[in-house]
Amino acid sequence: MERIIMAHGSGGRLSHQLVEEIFQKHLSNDFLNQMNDATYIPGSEKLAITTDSFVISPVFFRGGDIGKLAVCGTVNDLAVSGAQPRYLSLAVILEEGFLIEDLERIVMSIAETSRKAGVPIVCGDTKVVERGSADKIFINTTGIGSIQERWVGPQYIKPGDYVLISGTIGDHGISILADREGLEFETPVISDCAPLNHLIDSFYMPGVHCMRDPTRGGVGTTLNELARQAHVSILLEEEKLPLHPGVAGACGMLGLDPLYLANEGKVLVIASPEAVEGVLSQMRAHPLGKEATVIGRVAEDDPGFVLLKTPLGGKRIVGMLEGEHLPRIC
Amino acid sequence: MERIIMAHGSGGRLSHQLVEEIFQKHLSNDFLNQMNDATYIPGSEKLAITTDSFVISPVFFRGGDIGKLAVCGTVNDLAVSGAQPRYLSLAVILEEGFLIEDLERIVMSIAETSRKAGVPIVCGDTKVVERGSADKIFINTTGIGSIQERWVGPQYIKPGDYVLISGTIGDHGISILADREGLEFETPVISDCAPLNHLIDSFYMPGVHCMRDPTRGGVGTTLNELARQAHVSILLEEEKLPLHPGVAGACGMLGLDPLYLANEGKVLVIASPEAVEGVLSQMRAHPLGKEATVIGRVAEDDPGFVLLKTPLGGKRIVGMLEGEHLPRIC
Amino acid sequence: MCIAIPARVVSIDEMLAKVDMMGNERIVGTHLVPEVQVGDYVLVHAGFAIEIVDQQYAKETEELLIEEANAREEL
Amino acid sequence: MCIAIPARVVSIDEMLAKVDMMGNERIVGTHLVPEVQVGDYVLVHAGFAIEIVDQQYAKETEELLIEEANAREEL
Amino acid sequence: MLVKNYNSGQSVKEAAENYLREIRELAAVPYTVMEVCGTHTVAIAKNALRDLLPPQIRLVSGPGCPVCVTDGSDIDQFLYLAAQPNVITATFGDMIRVPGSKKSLQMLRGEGADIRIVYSTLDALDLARKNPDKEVVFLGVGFETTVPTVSVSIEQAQKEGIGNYSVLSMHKLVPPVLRALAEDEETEVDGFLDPGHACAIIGSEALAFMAEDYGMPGVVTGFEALDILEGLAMLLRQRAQGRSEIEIQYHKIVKPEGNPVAQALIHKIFEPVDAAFRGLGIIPQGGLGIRKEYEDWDAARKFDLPEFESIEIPGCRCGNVLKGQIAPTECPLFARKCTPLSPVGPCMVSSEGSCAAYYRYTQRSGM
Amino acid sequence: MLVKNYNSGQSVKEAAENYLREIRELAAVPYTVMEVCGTHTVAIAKNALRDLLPPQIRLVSGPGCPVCVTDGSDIDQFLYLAAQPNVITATFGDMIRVPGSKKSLQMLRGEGADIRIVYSTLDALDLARKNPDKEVVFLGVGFETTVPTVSVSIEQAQKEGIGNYSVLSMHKLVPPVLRALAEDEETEVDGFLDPGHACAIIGSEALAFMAEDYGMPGVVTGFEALDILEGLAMLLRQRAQGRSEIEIQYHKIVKPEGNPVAQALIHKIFEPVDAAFRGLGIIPQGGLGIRKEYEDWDAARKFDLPEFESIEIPGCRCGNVLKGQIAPTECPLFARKCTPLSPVGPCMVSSEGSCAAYYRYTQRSGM
Ligand code: SF4
Ligand code: SF4
Ligand SMILES: [Mg+2]
Ligand SMILES: [Mg+2]
Ligand SMILES: [Mg+2]
Ligand SMILES: [Mg+2]
Ligand SMILES: [Mg+2]
Ligand SMILES: [Mg+2]
Ligand SMILES: [Mg+2]
Ligand SMILES: [Mg+2]
Ligand SMILES: [Mg+2]
Ligand SMILES: [Mg+2]
Repeated sequence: MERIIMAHGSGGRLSHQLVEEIFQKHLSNDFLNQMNDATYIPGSEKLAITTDSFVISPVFFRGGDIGKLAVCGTVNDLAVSGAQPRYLSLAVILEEGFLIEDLERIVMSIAETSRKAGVPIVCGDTKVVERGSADKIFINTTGIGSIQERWVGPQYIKPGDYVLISGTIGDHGISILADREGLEFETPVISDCAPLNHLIDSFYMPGVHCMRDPTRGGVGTTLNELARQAHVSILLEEEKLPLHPGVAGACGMLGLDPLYLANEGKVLVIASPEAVEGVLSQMRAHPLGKEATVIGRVAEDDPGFVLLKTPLGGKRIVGMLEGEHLPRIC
Repeated sequence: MERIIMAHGSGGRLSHQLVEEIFQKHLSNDFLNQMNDATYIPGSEKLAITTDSFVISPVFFRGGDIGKLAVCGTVNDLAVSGAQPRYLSLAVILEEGFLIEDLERIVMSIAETSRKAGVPIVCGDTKVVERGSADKIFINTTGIGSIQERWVGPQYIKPGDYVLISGTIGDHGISILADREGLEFETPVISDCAPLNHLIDSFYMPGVHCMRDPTRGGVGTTLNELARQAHVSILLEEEKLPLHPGVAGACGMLGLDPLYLANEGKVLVIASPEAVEGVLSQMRAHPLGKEATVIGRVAEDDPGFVLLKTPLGGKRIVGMLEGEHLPRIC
Repeated sequence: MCIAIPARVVSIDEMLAKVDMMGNERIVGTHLVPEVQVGDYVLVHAGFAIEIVDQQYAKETEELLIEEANAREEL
Repeated sequence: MCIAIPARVVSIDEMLAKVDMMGNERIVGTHLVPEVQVGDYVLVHAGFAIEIVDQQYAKETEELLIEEANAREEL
Repeated sequence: MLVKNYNSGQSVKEAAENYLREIRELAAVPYTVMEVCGTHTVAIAKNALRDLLPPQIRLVSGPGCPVCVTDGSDIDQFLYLAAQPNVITATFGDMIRVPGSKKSLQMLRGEGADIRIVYSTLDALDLARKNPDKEVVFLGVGFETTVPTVSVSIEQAQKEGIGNYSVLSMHKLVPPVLRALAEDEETEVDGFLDPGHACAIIGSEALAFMAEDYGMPGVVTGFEALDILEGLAMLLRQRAQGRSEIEIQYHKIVKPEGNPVAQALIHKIFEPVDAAFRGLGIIPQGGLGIRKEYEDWDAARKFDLPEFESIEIPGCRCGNVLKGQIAPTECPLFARKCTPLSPVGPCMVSSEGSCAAYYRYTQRSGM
Repeated sequence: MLVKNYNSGQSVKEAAENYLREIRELAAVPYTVMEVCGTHTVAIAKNALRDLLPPQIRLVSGPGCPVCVTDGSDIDQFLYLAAQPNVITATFGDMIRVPGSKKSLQMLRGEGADIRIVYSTLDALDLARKNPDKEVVFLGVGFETTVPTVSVSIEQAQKEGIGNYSVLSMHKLVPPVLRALAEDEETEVDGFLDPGHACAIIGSEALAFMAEDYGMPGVVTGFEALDILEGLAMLLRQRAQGRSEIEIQYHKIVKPEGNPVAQALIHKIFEPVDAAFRGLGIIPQGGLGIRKEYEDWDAARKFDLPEFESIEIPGCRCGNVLKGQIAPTECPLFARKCTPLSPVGPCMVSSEGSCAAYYRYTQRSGM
């Protein structure tokens, strides 16, 4: 069959066939193959858990697809929490009429990304809804990670710490916009979507006080969250923000601010002055962190605020994203 | 604001407000309140994990709502696996225009059910999609359970074992159909939606070889899965299947078979001849198991098949649900 | 499949009747049995009452069903 | 907001031009600058080229941007 | 399921035992019974009656499943219609999986066609009211039981002036089919379990010709296990007593004269036409077309529908199954290439199809 | 962001330093500058220029954000129109959050209204082509920069005979607003940073009357930090040299005569009308209406729109802000009841609104 039909979601034979011929086929492992209501996994002393649904449109984009994104998003949330990502669950909601060929492409991408990250999918679920009741495909991944010793979190952030980012900002956001209907433009920008756990492993050391992946809401919103949670201010230097020229051009064209564009393969790191050099050189030694750079510092005054020093020396606030990040026109 | 608007899903301030004013407000606990990318949870030696998305229409139905269902579904999958449900993740996809009042009702129902089951929500996610890109609200819950010693699973099923069910079958399926658009009928049947972990605790003992919650696909499909996985046959007695008269009437009216109707508060148990009496009396002592009864036995011949003995003594196959369970007419 | 259990007519409004099948209620067309009255049992097919069930049979059938249901309840 | 970076016209097809902004390409209307030619830099507003940028300024601006971009790349 | 509940209880079992005893006594000589109606086929399988009957009683299925006898050319035609962009197709649920030469309704729905499952023709009419800028086509498939309900919808559409509703009539008639079977030399049937609900409409007298013209006895039978056993006993009694009549077992519903209101409704809107039956070929006056007076609601006239060829499905023996000449299990594709999940022939797709009933309820090793 | 990138690099910093030195030298006596254009407001805030300028330079915002000056009655009117069942509203993204007396477009969209964000009037026209059974209404908000692009869409609609497209014109004109400011006794401004892009269309000569009639100097300025610093320096130089002229800083784009093609397009479709400005009241000939010849594409004529009252928003001092009389922070609601997330006045909702720019870029303890 070419397309998803409602019967694929009935819980009956066709559902089974779909699971076996698409999901099992590509994701097979001893956990998933238990095929029980719940999957037994060996535990560890401390665990981290995270969940995210992925509703991205378009489903396939320059640099990835919703499946890759669903694995990276959750792996990265675990990794930035200082956890070793260990297990992922995978729950898919399919719209009637979705091409099974596309589904398989996505599942293969999930399989490949899960392999690359070294994090297996250990249980899953598939639902089908009528045409018009969903937008093609939604994916939820929930991740479990194990933690040895914990030293990252907003509470560890200290004034004087440095703020680092592992590379250019806004690439994912622009690549998605370019593929979106109604906003017709071509861009050379490719989504940065990638699993960051190995990169993070490479530089994770005492002195790394906090990490975040600046996804939806972008660097601006993520740093605002941290500034509030840690009761500090963060001062960015505009000149130091790494920006792909294509992102700069697209932002100019559409009136967008890269500080609020989503990233899916970048990690923000807050590190102590003692650790910053080591972290930076480790990051740059990794293929996903070549353009890593310090973009700012943590300070005490104006707690809860993110500030930005302009190239001419003025300072302004970088607020949270308010509502939709609409391309402005006029 | 009365309704979900796209800005609630932007990752910016309105998203934060929604999480705080609706989700945090009702679900607050030390885990969830960590508000990090991933939630740290204390681990145990053996873990079970399960995931399910809930896409039910209508969202509110006789006996429950999508929120209650989302908690019960996952708690039950863990409990029937012999695990103590410990933690739940909660990921919500909202359609633009969904009433915030309804969202809050659902979240409150999640909170109440989670309290009743004694299983906290430890992390969450919210996404908003454009009107027409989802059907009101979809919920994913992923559950983690801990296991002491494990003795349930299809591999433990033995010929001679008894098949028990904790109560009437098909109640959830009929109550949903009655509330569904296009199929206008009134029914006295109420969904059985309930968390089963405490019931299961009450009868869980060695000799309980396997448990399943016969949800989508119903008792018929669930037993087929078990018969295949355990390479046994299962012989049901039609007369012993507990049936609410309203379910019987509705099935007659719509040409449906209760063996394929979903249950959301019933557990199928396969127990050894030695254990069956004890299990049954424990079940019946619990409010959720009052109508528990033996419905069949496990046999060796015809492995992989589920058979049913009719009241007149004939035997027929109970197959898997093939495709959609469509109300037949003619 | 043609339904073989009797439905009792609960109320009639022009050509539409509300019928009851063991507590389940539904609206069916009475176009094919214009003579139907409240209290009659009808055979329902595809949303229409297609015939009025012989009184005696209908009662017996429903009593039997209710009896059986009660028996189950008491289990 | 009115956009202040110059876009280079890559091709023209009747009243529509493809313009390039640092590798990003887009179609804009040329109705307000009918005299525009391939290679010109234009100021784009709300999907239209509203004015042709003075040649000398435009070049300098883009060179500056590219230079800066290169500088970043080399970081 | 209900069928069974109704039949449970000690007294029912005793009654069944009595009928079975009588059947065993009267069936010293083998007896082949054809159940004409798909609902009978399913009831027999669900109640596992073959397990209980003596081997001399051979139960064969007839052409009474309306989905199964719908010709491939008709299926391709309604699939063509359903794929038109401005059309909403309203249909009973059973049609959704029926395979045409390339697709099925459920696959078309996956591709974006607007196909709605309805539970009554009045629901279909309602769709037309609610979607005035669309054409709502109801797929008219069924025997006399269903036809009057379709008549009502057309009558109502005319009354209300609903112009965007129409019916694609593929309706069939029971008496001509039975006549065709009676005249088919290959049919070897001793008696018929006649369809209870079709006869509720047309009356048992409408089948009198079977006994009178062809000497073929029949019993109009209900759908409980007990009804069927009684029906069988009544047929065997006729043989024992040397009678050949059309009797009524299903008294609580069926009258000799049927339902005259429903009959009038059929004849008001429809008229007999020659019709292609899958496996049986063209049966003269075997189907119903919409009368010229109601052509505005006749999808066949309203839309420019290409004629499709009635392609034989390679290997499918539906024709033989429908004439009771072979059991489904004798078809080489049965349970191999042809299963309910990917049915080759329509007898496997309809829940009332003989092949599906066999597969669902009896197909296992050693059965 | 880009604005900044372009300005970075050592040479830019040196140039900026030079302008700043000149400004400091020339600003011994205080000088109040009004930036008329919302884009200037944002550029000043984003580049934190207030941090760099000497305290004698007072920068005040003018009425140049088209969203901010749209009157409450107009907003309620387009919200009324957007809620009509058969209407698709096409709008630039900034309008989506603007609060009317009860709702906003984004809230209407939540209730099911069909509201589309477009990036060009040609996209709006395309919506009309693709939805022939709907009425597509483009919300015409903006100054002379935007108007010609709206003209093109109406011209095109006429050419192609697209009857289901129309524009609700709430367009405003720069010169009459500046005249109104000049004539307002409460306005205390020494010079204007004139809007670079509006002047690309109308030409700097269109503002000559400001210097000639009112003795108010202006510099048509670009949007980079450097442009703005140069514009300020040029204004101060005029004072130092005792001149009062309309000069052009933004040479790369703006010509004294503007863009005659665009001007012709404006006048072909539109004609000046009296217009209500939020906070400023009715400005004679301050807005643009669609000419009678194009009434088929004029939403105001095509739809039966009730008149709404222009209710004062209690406490909102937008009017004073728009006239440069108070800074946003002087409004008692600022950052308390009025924030970008739940804006009370339109100056807080538009990303170019003075209040929003203040809030976003400068509102923090100690700033
Ligand atoms: S088993 Fe399939 S192919 Fe064979 S006769 Fe039946 S429907 Fe046709
Ligand atoms: S802060 Fe808000 S209420 Fe005050 S003037 Fe600005 S927009 Fe109006
Ligand atoms: Mg997460
Ligand atoms: Mg995430
Ligand atoms: Mg599942
Ligand atoms: Mg879709
Ligand atoms: Mg994150
Ligand atoms: Mg599960
Ligand atoms: Mg489940
Ligand atoms: Mg999330
Ligand atoms: Mg919806
Ligand atoms: Mg389960």
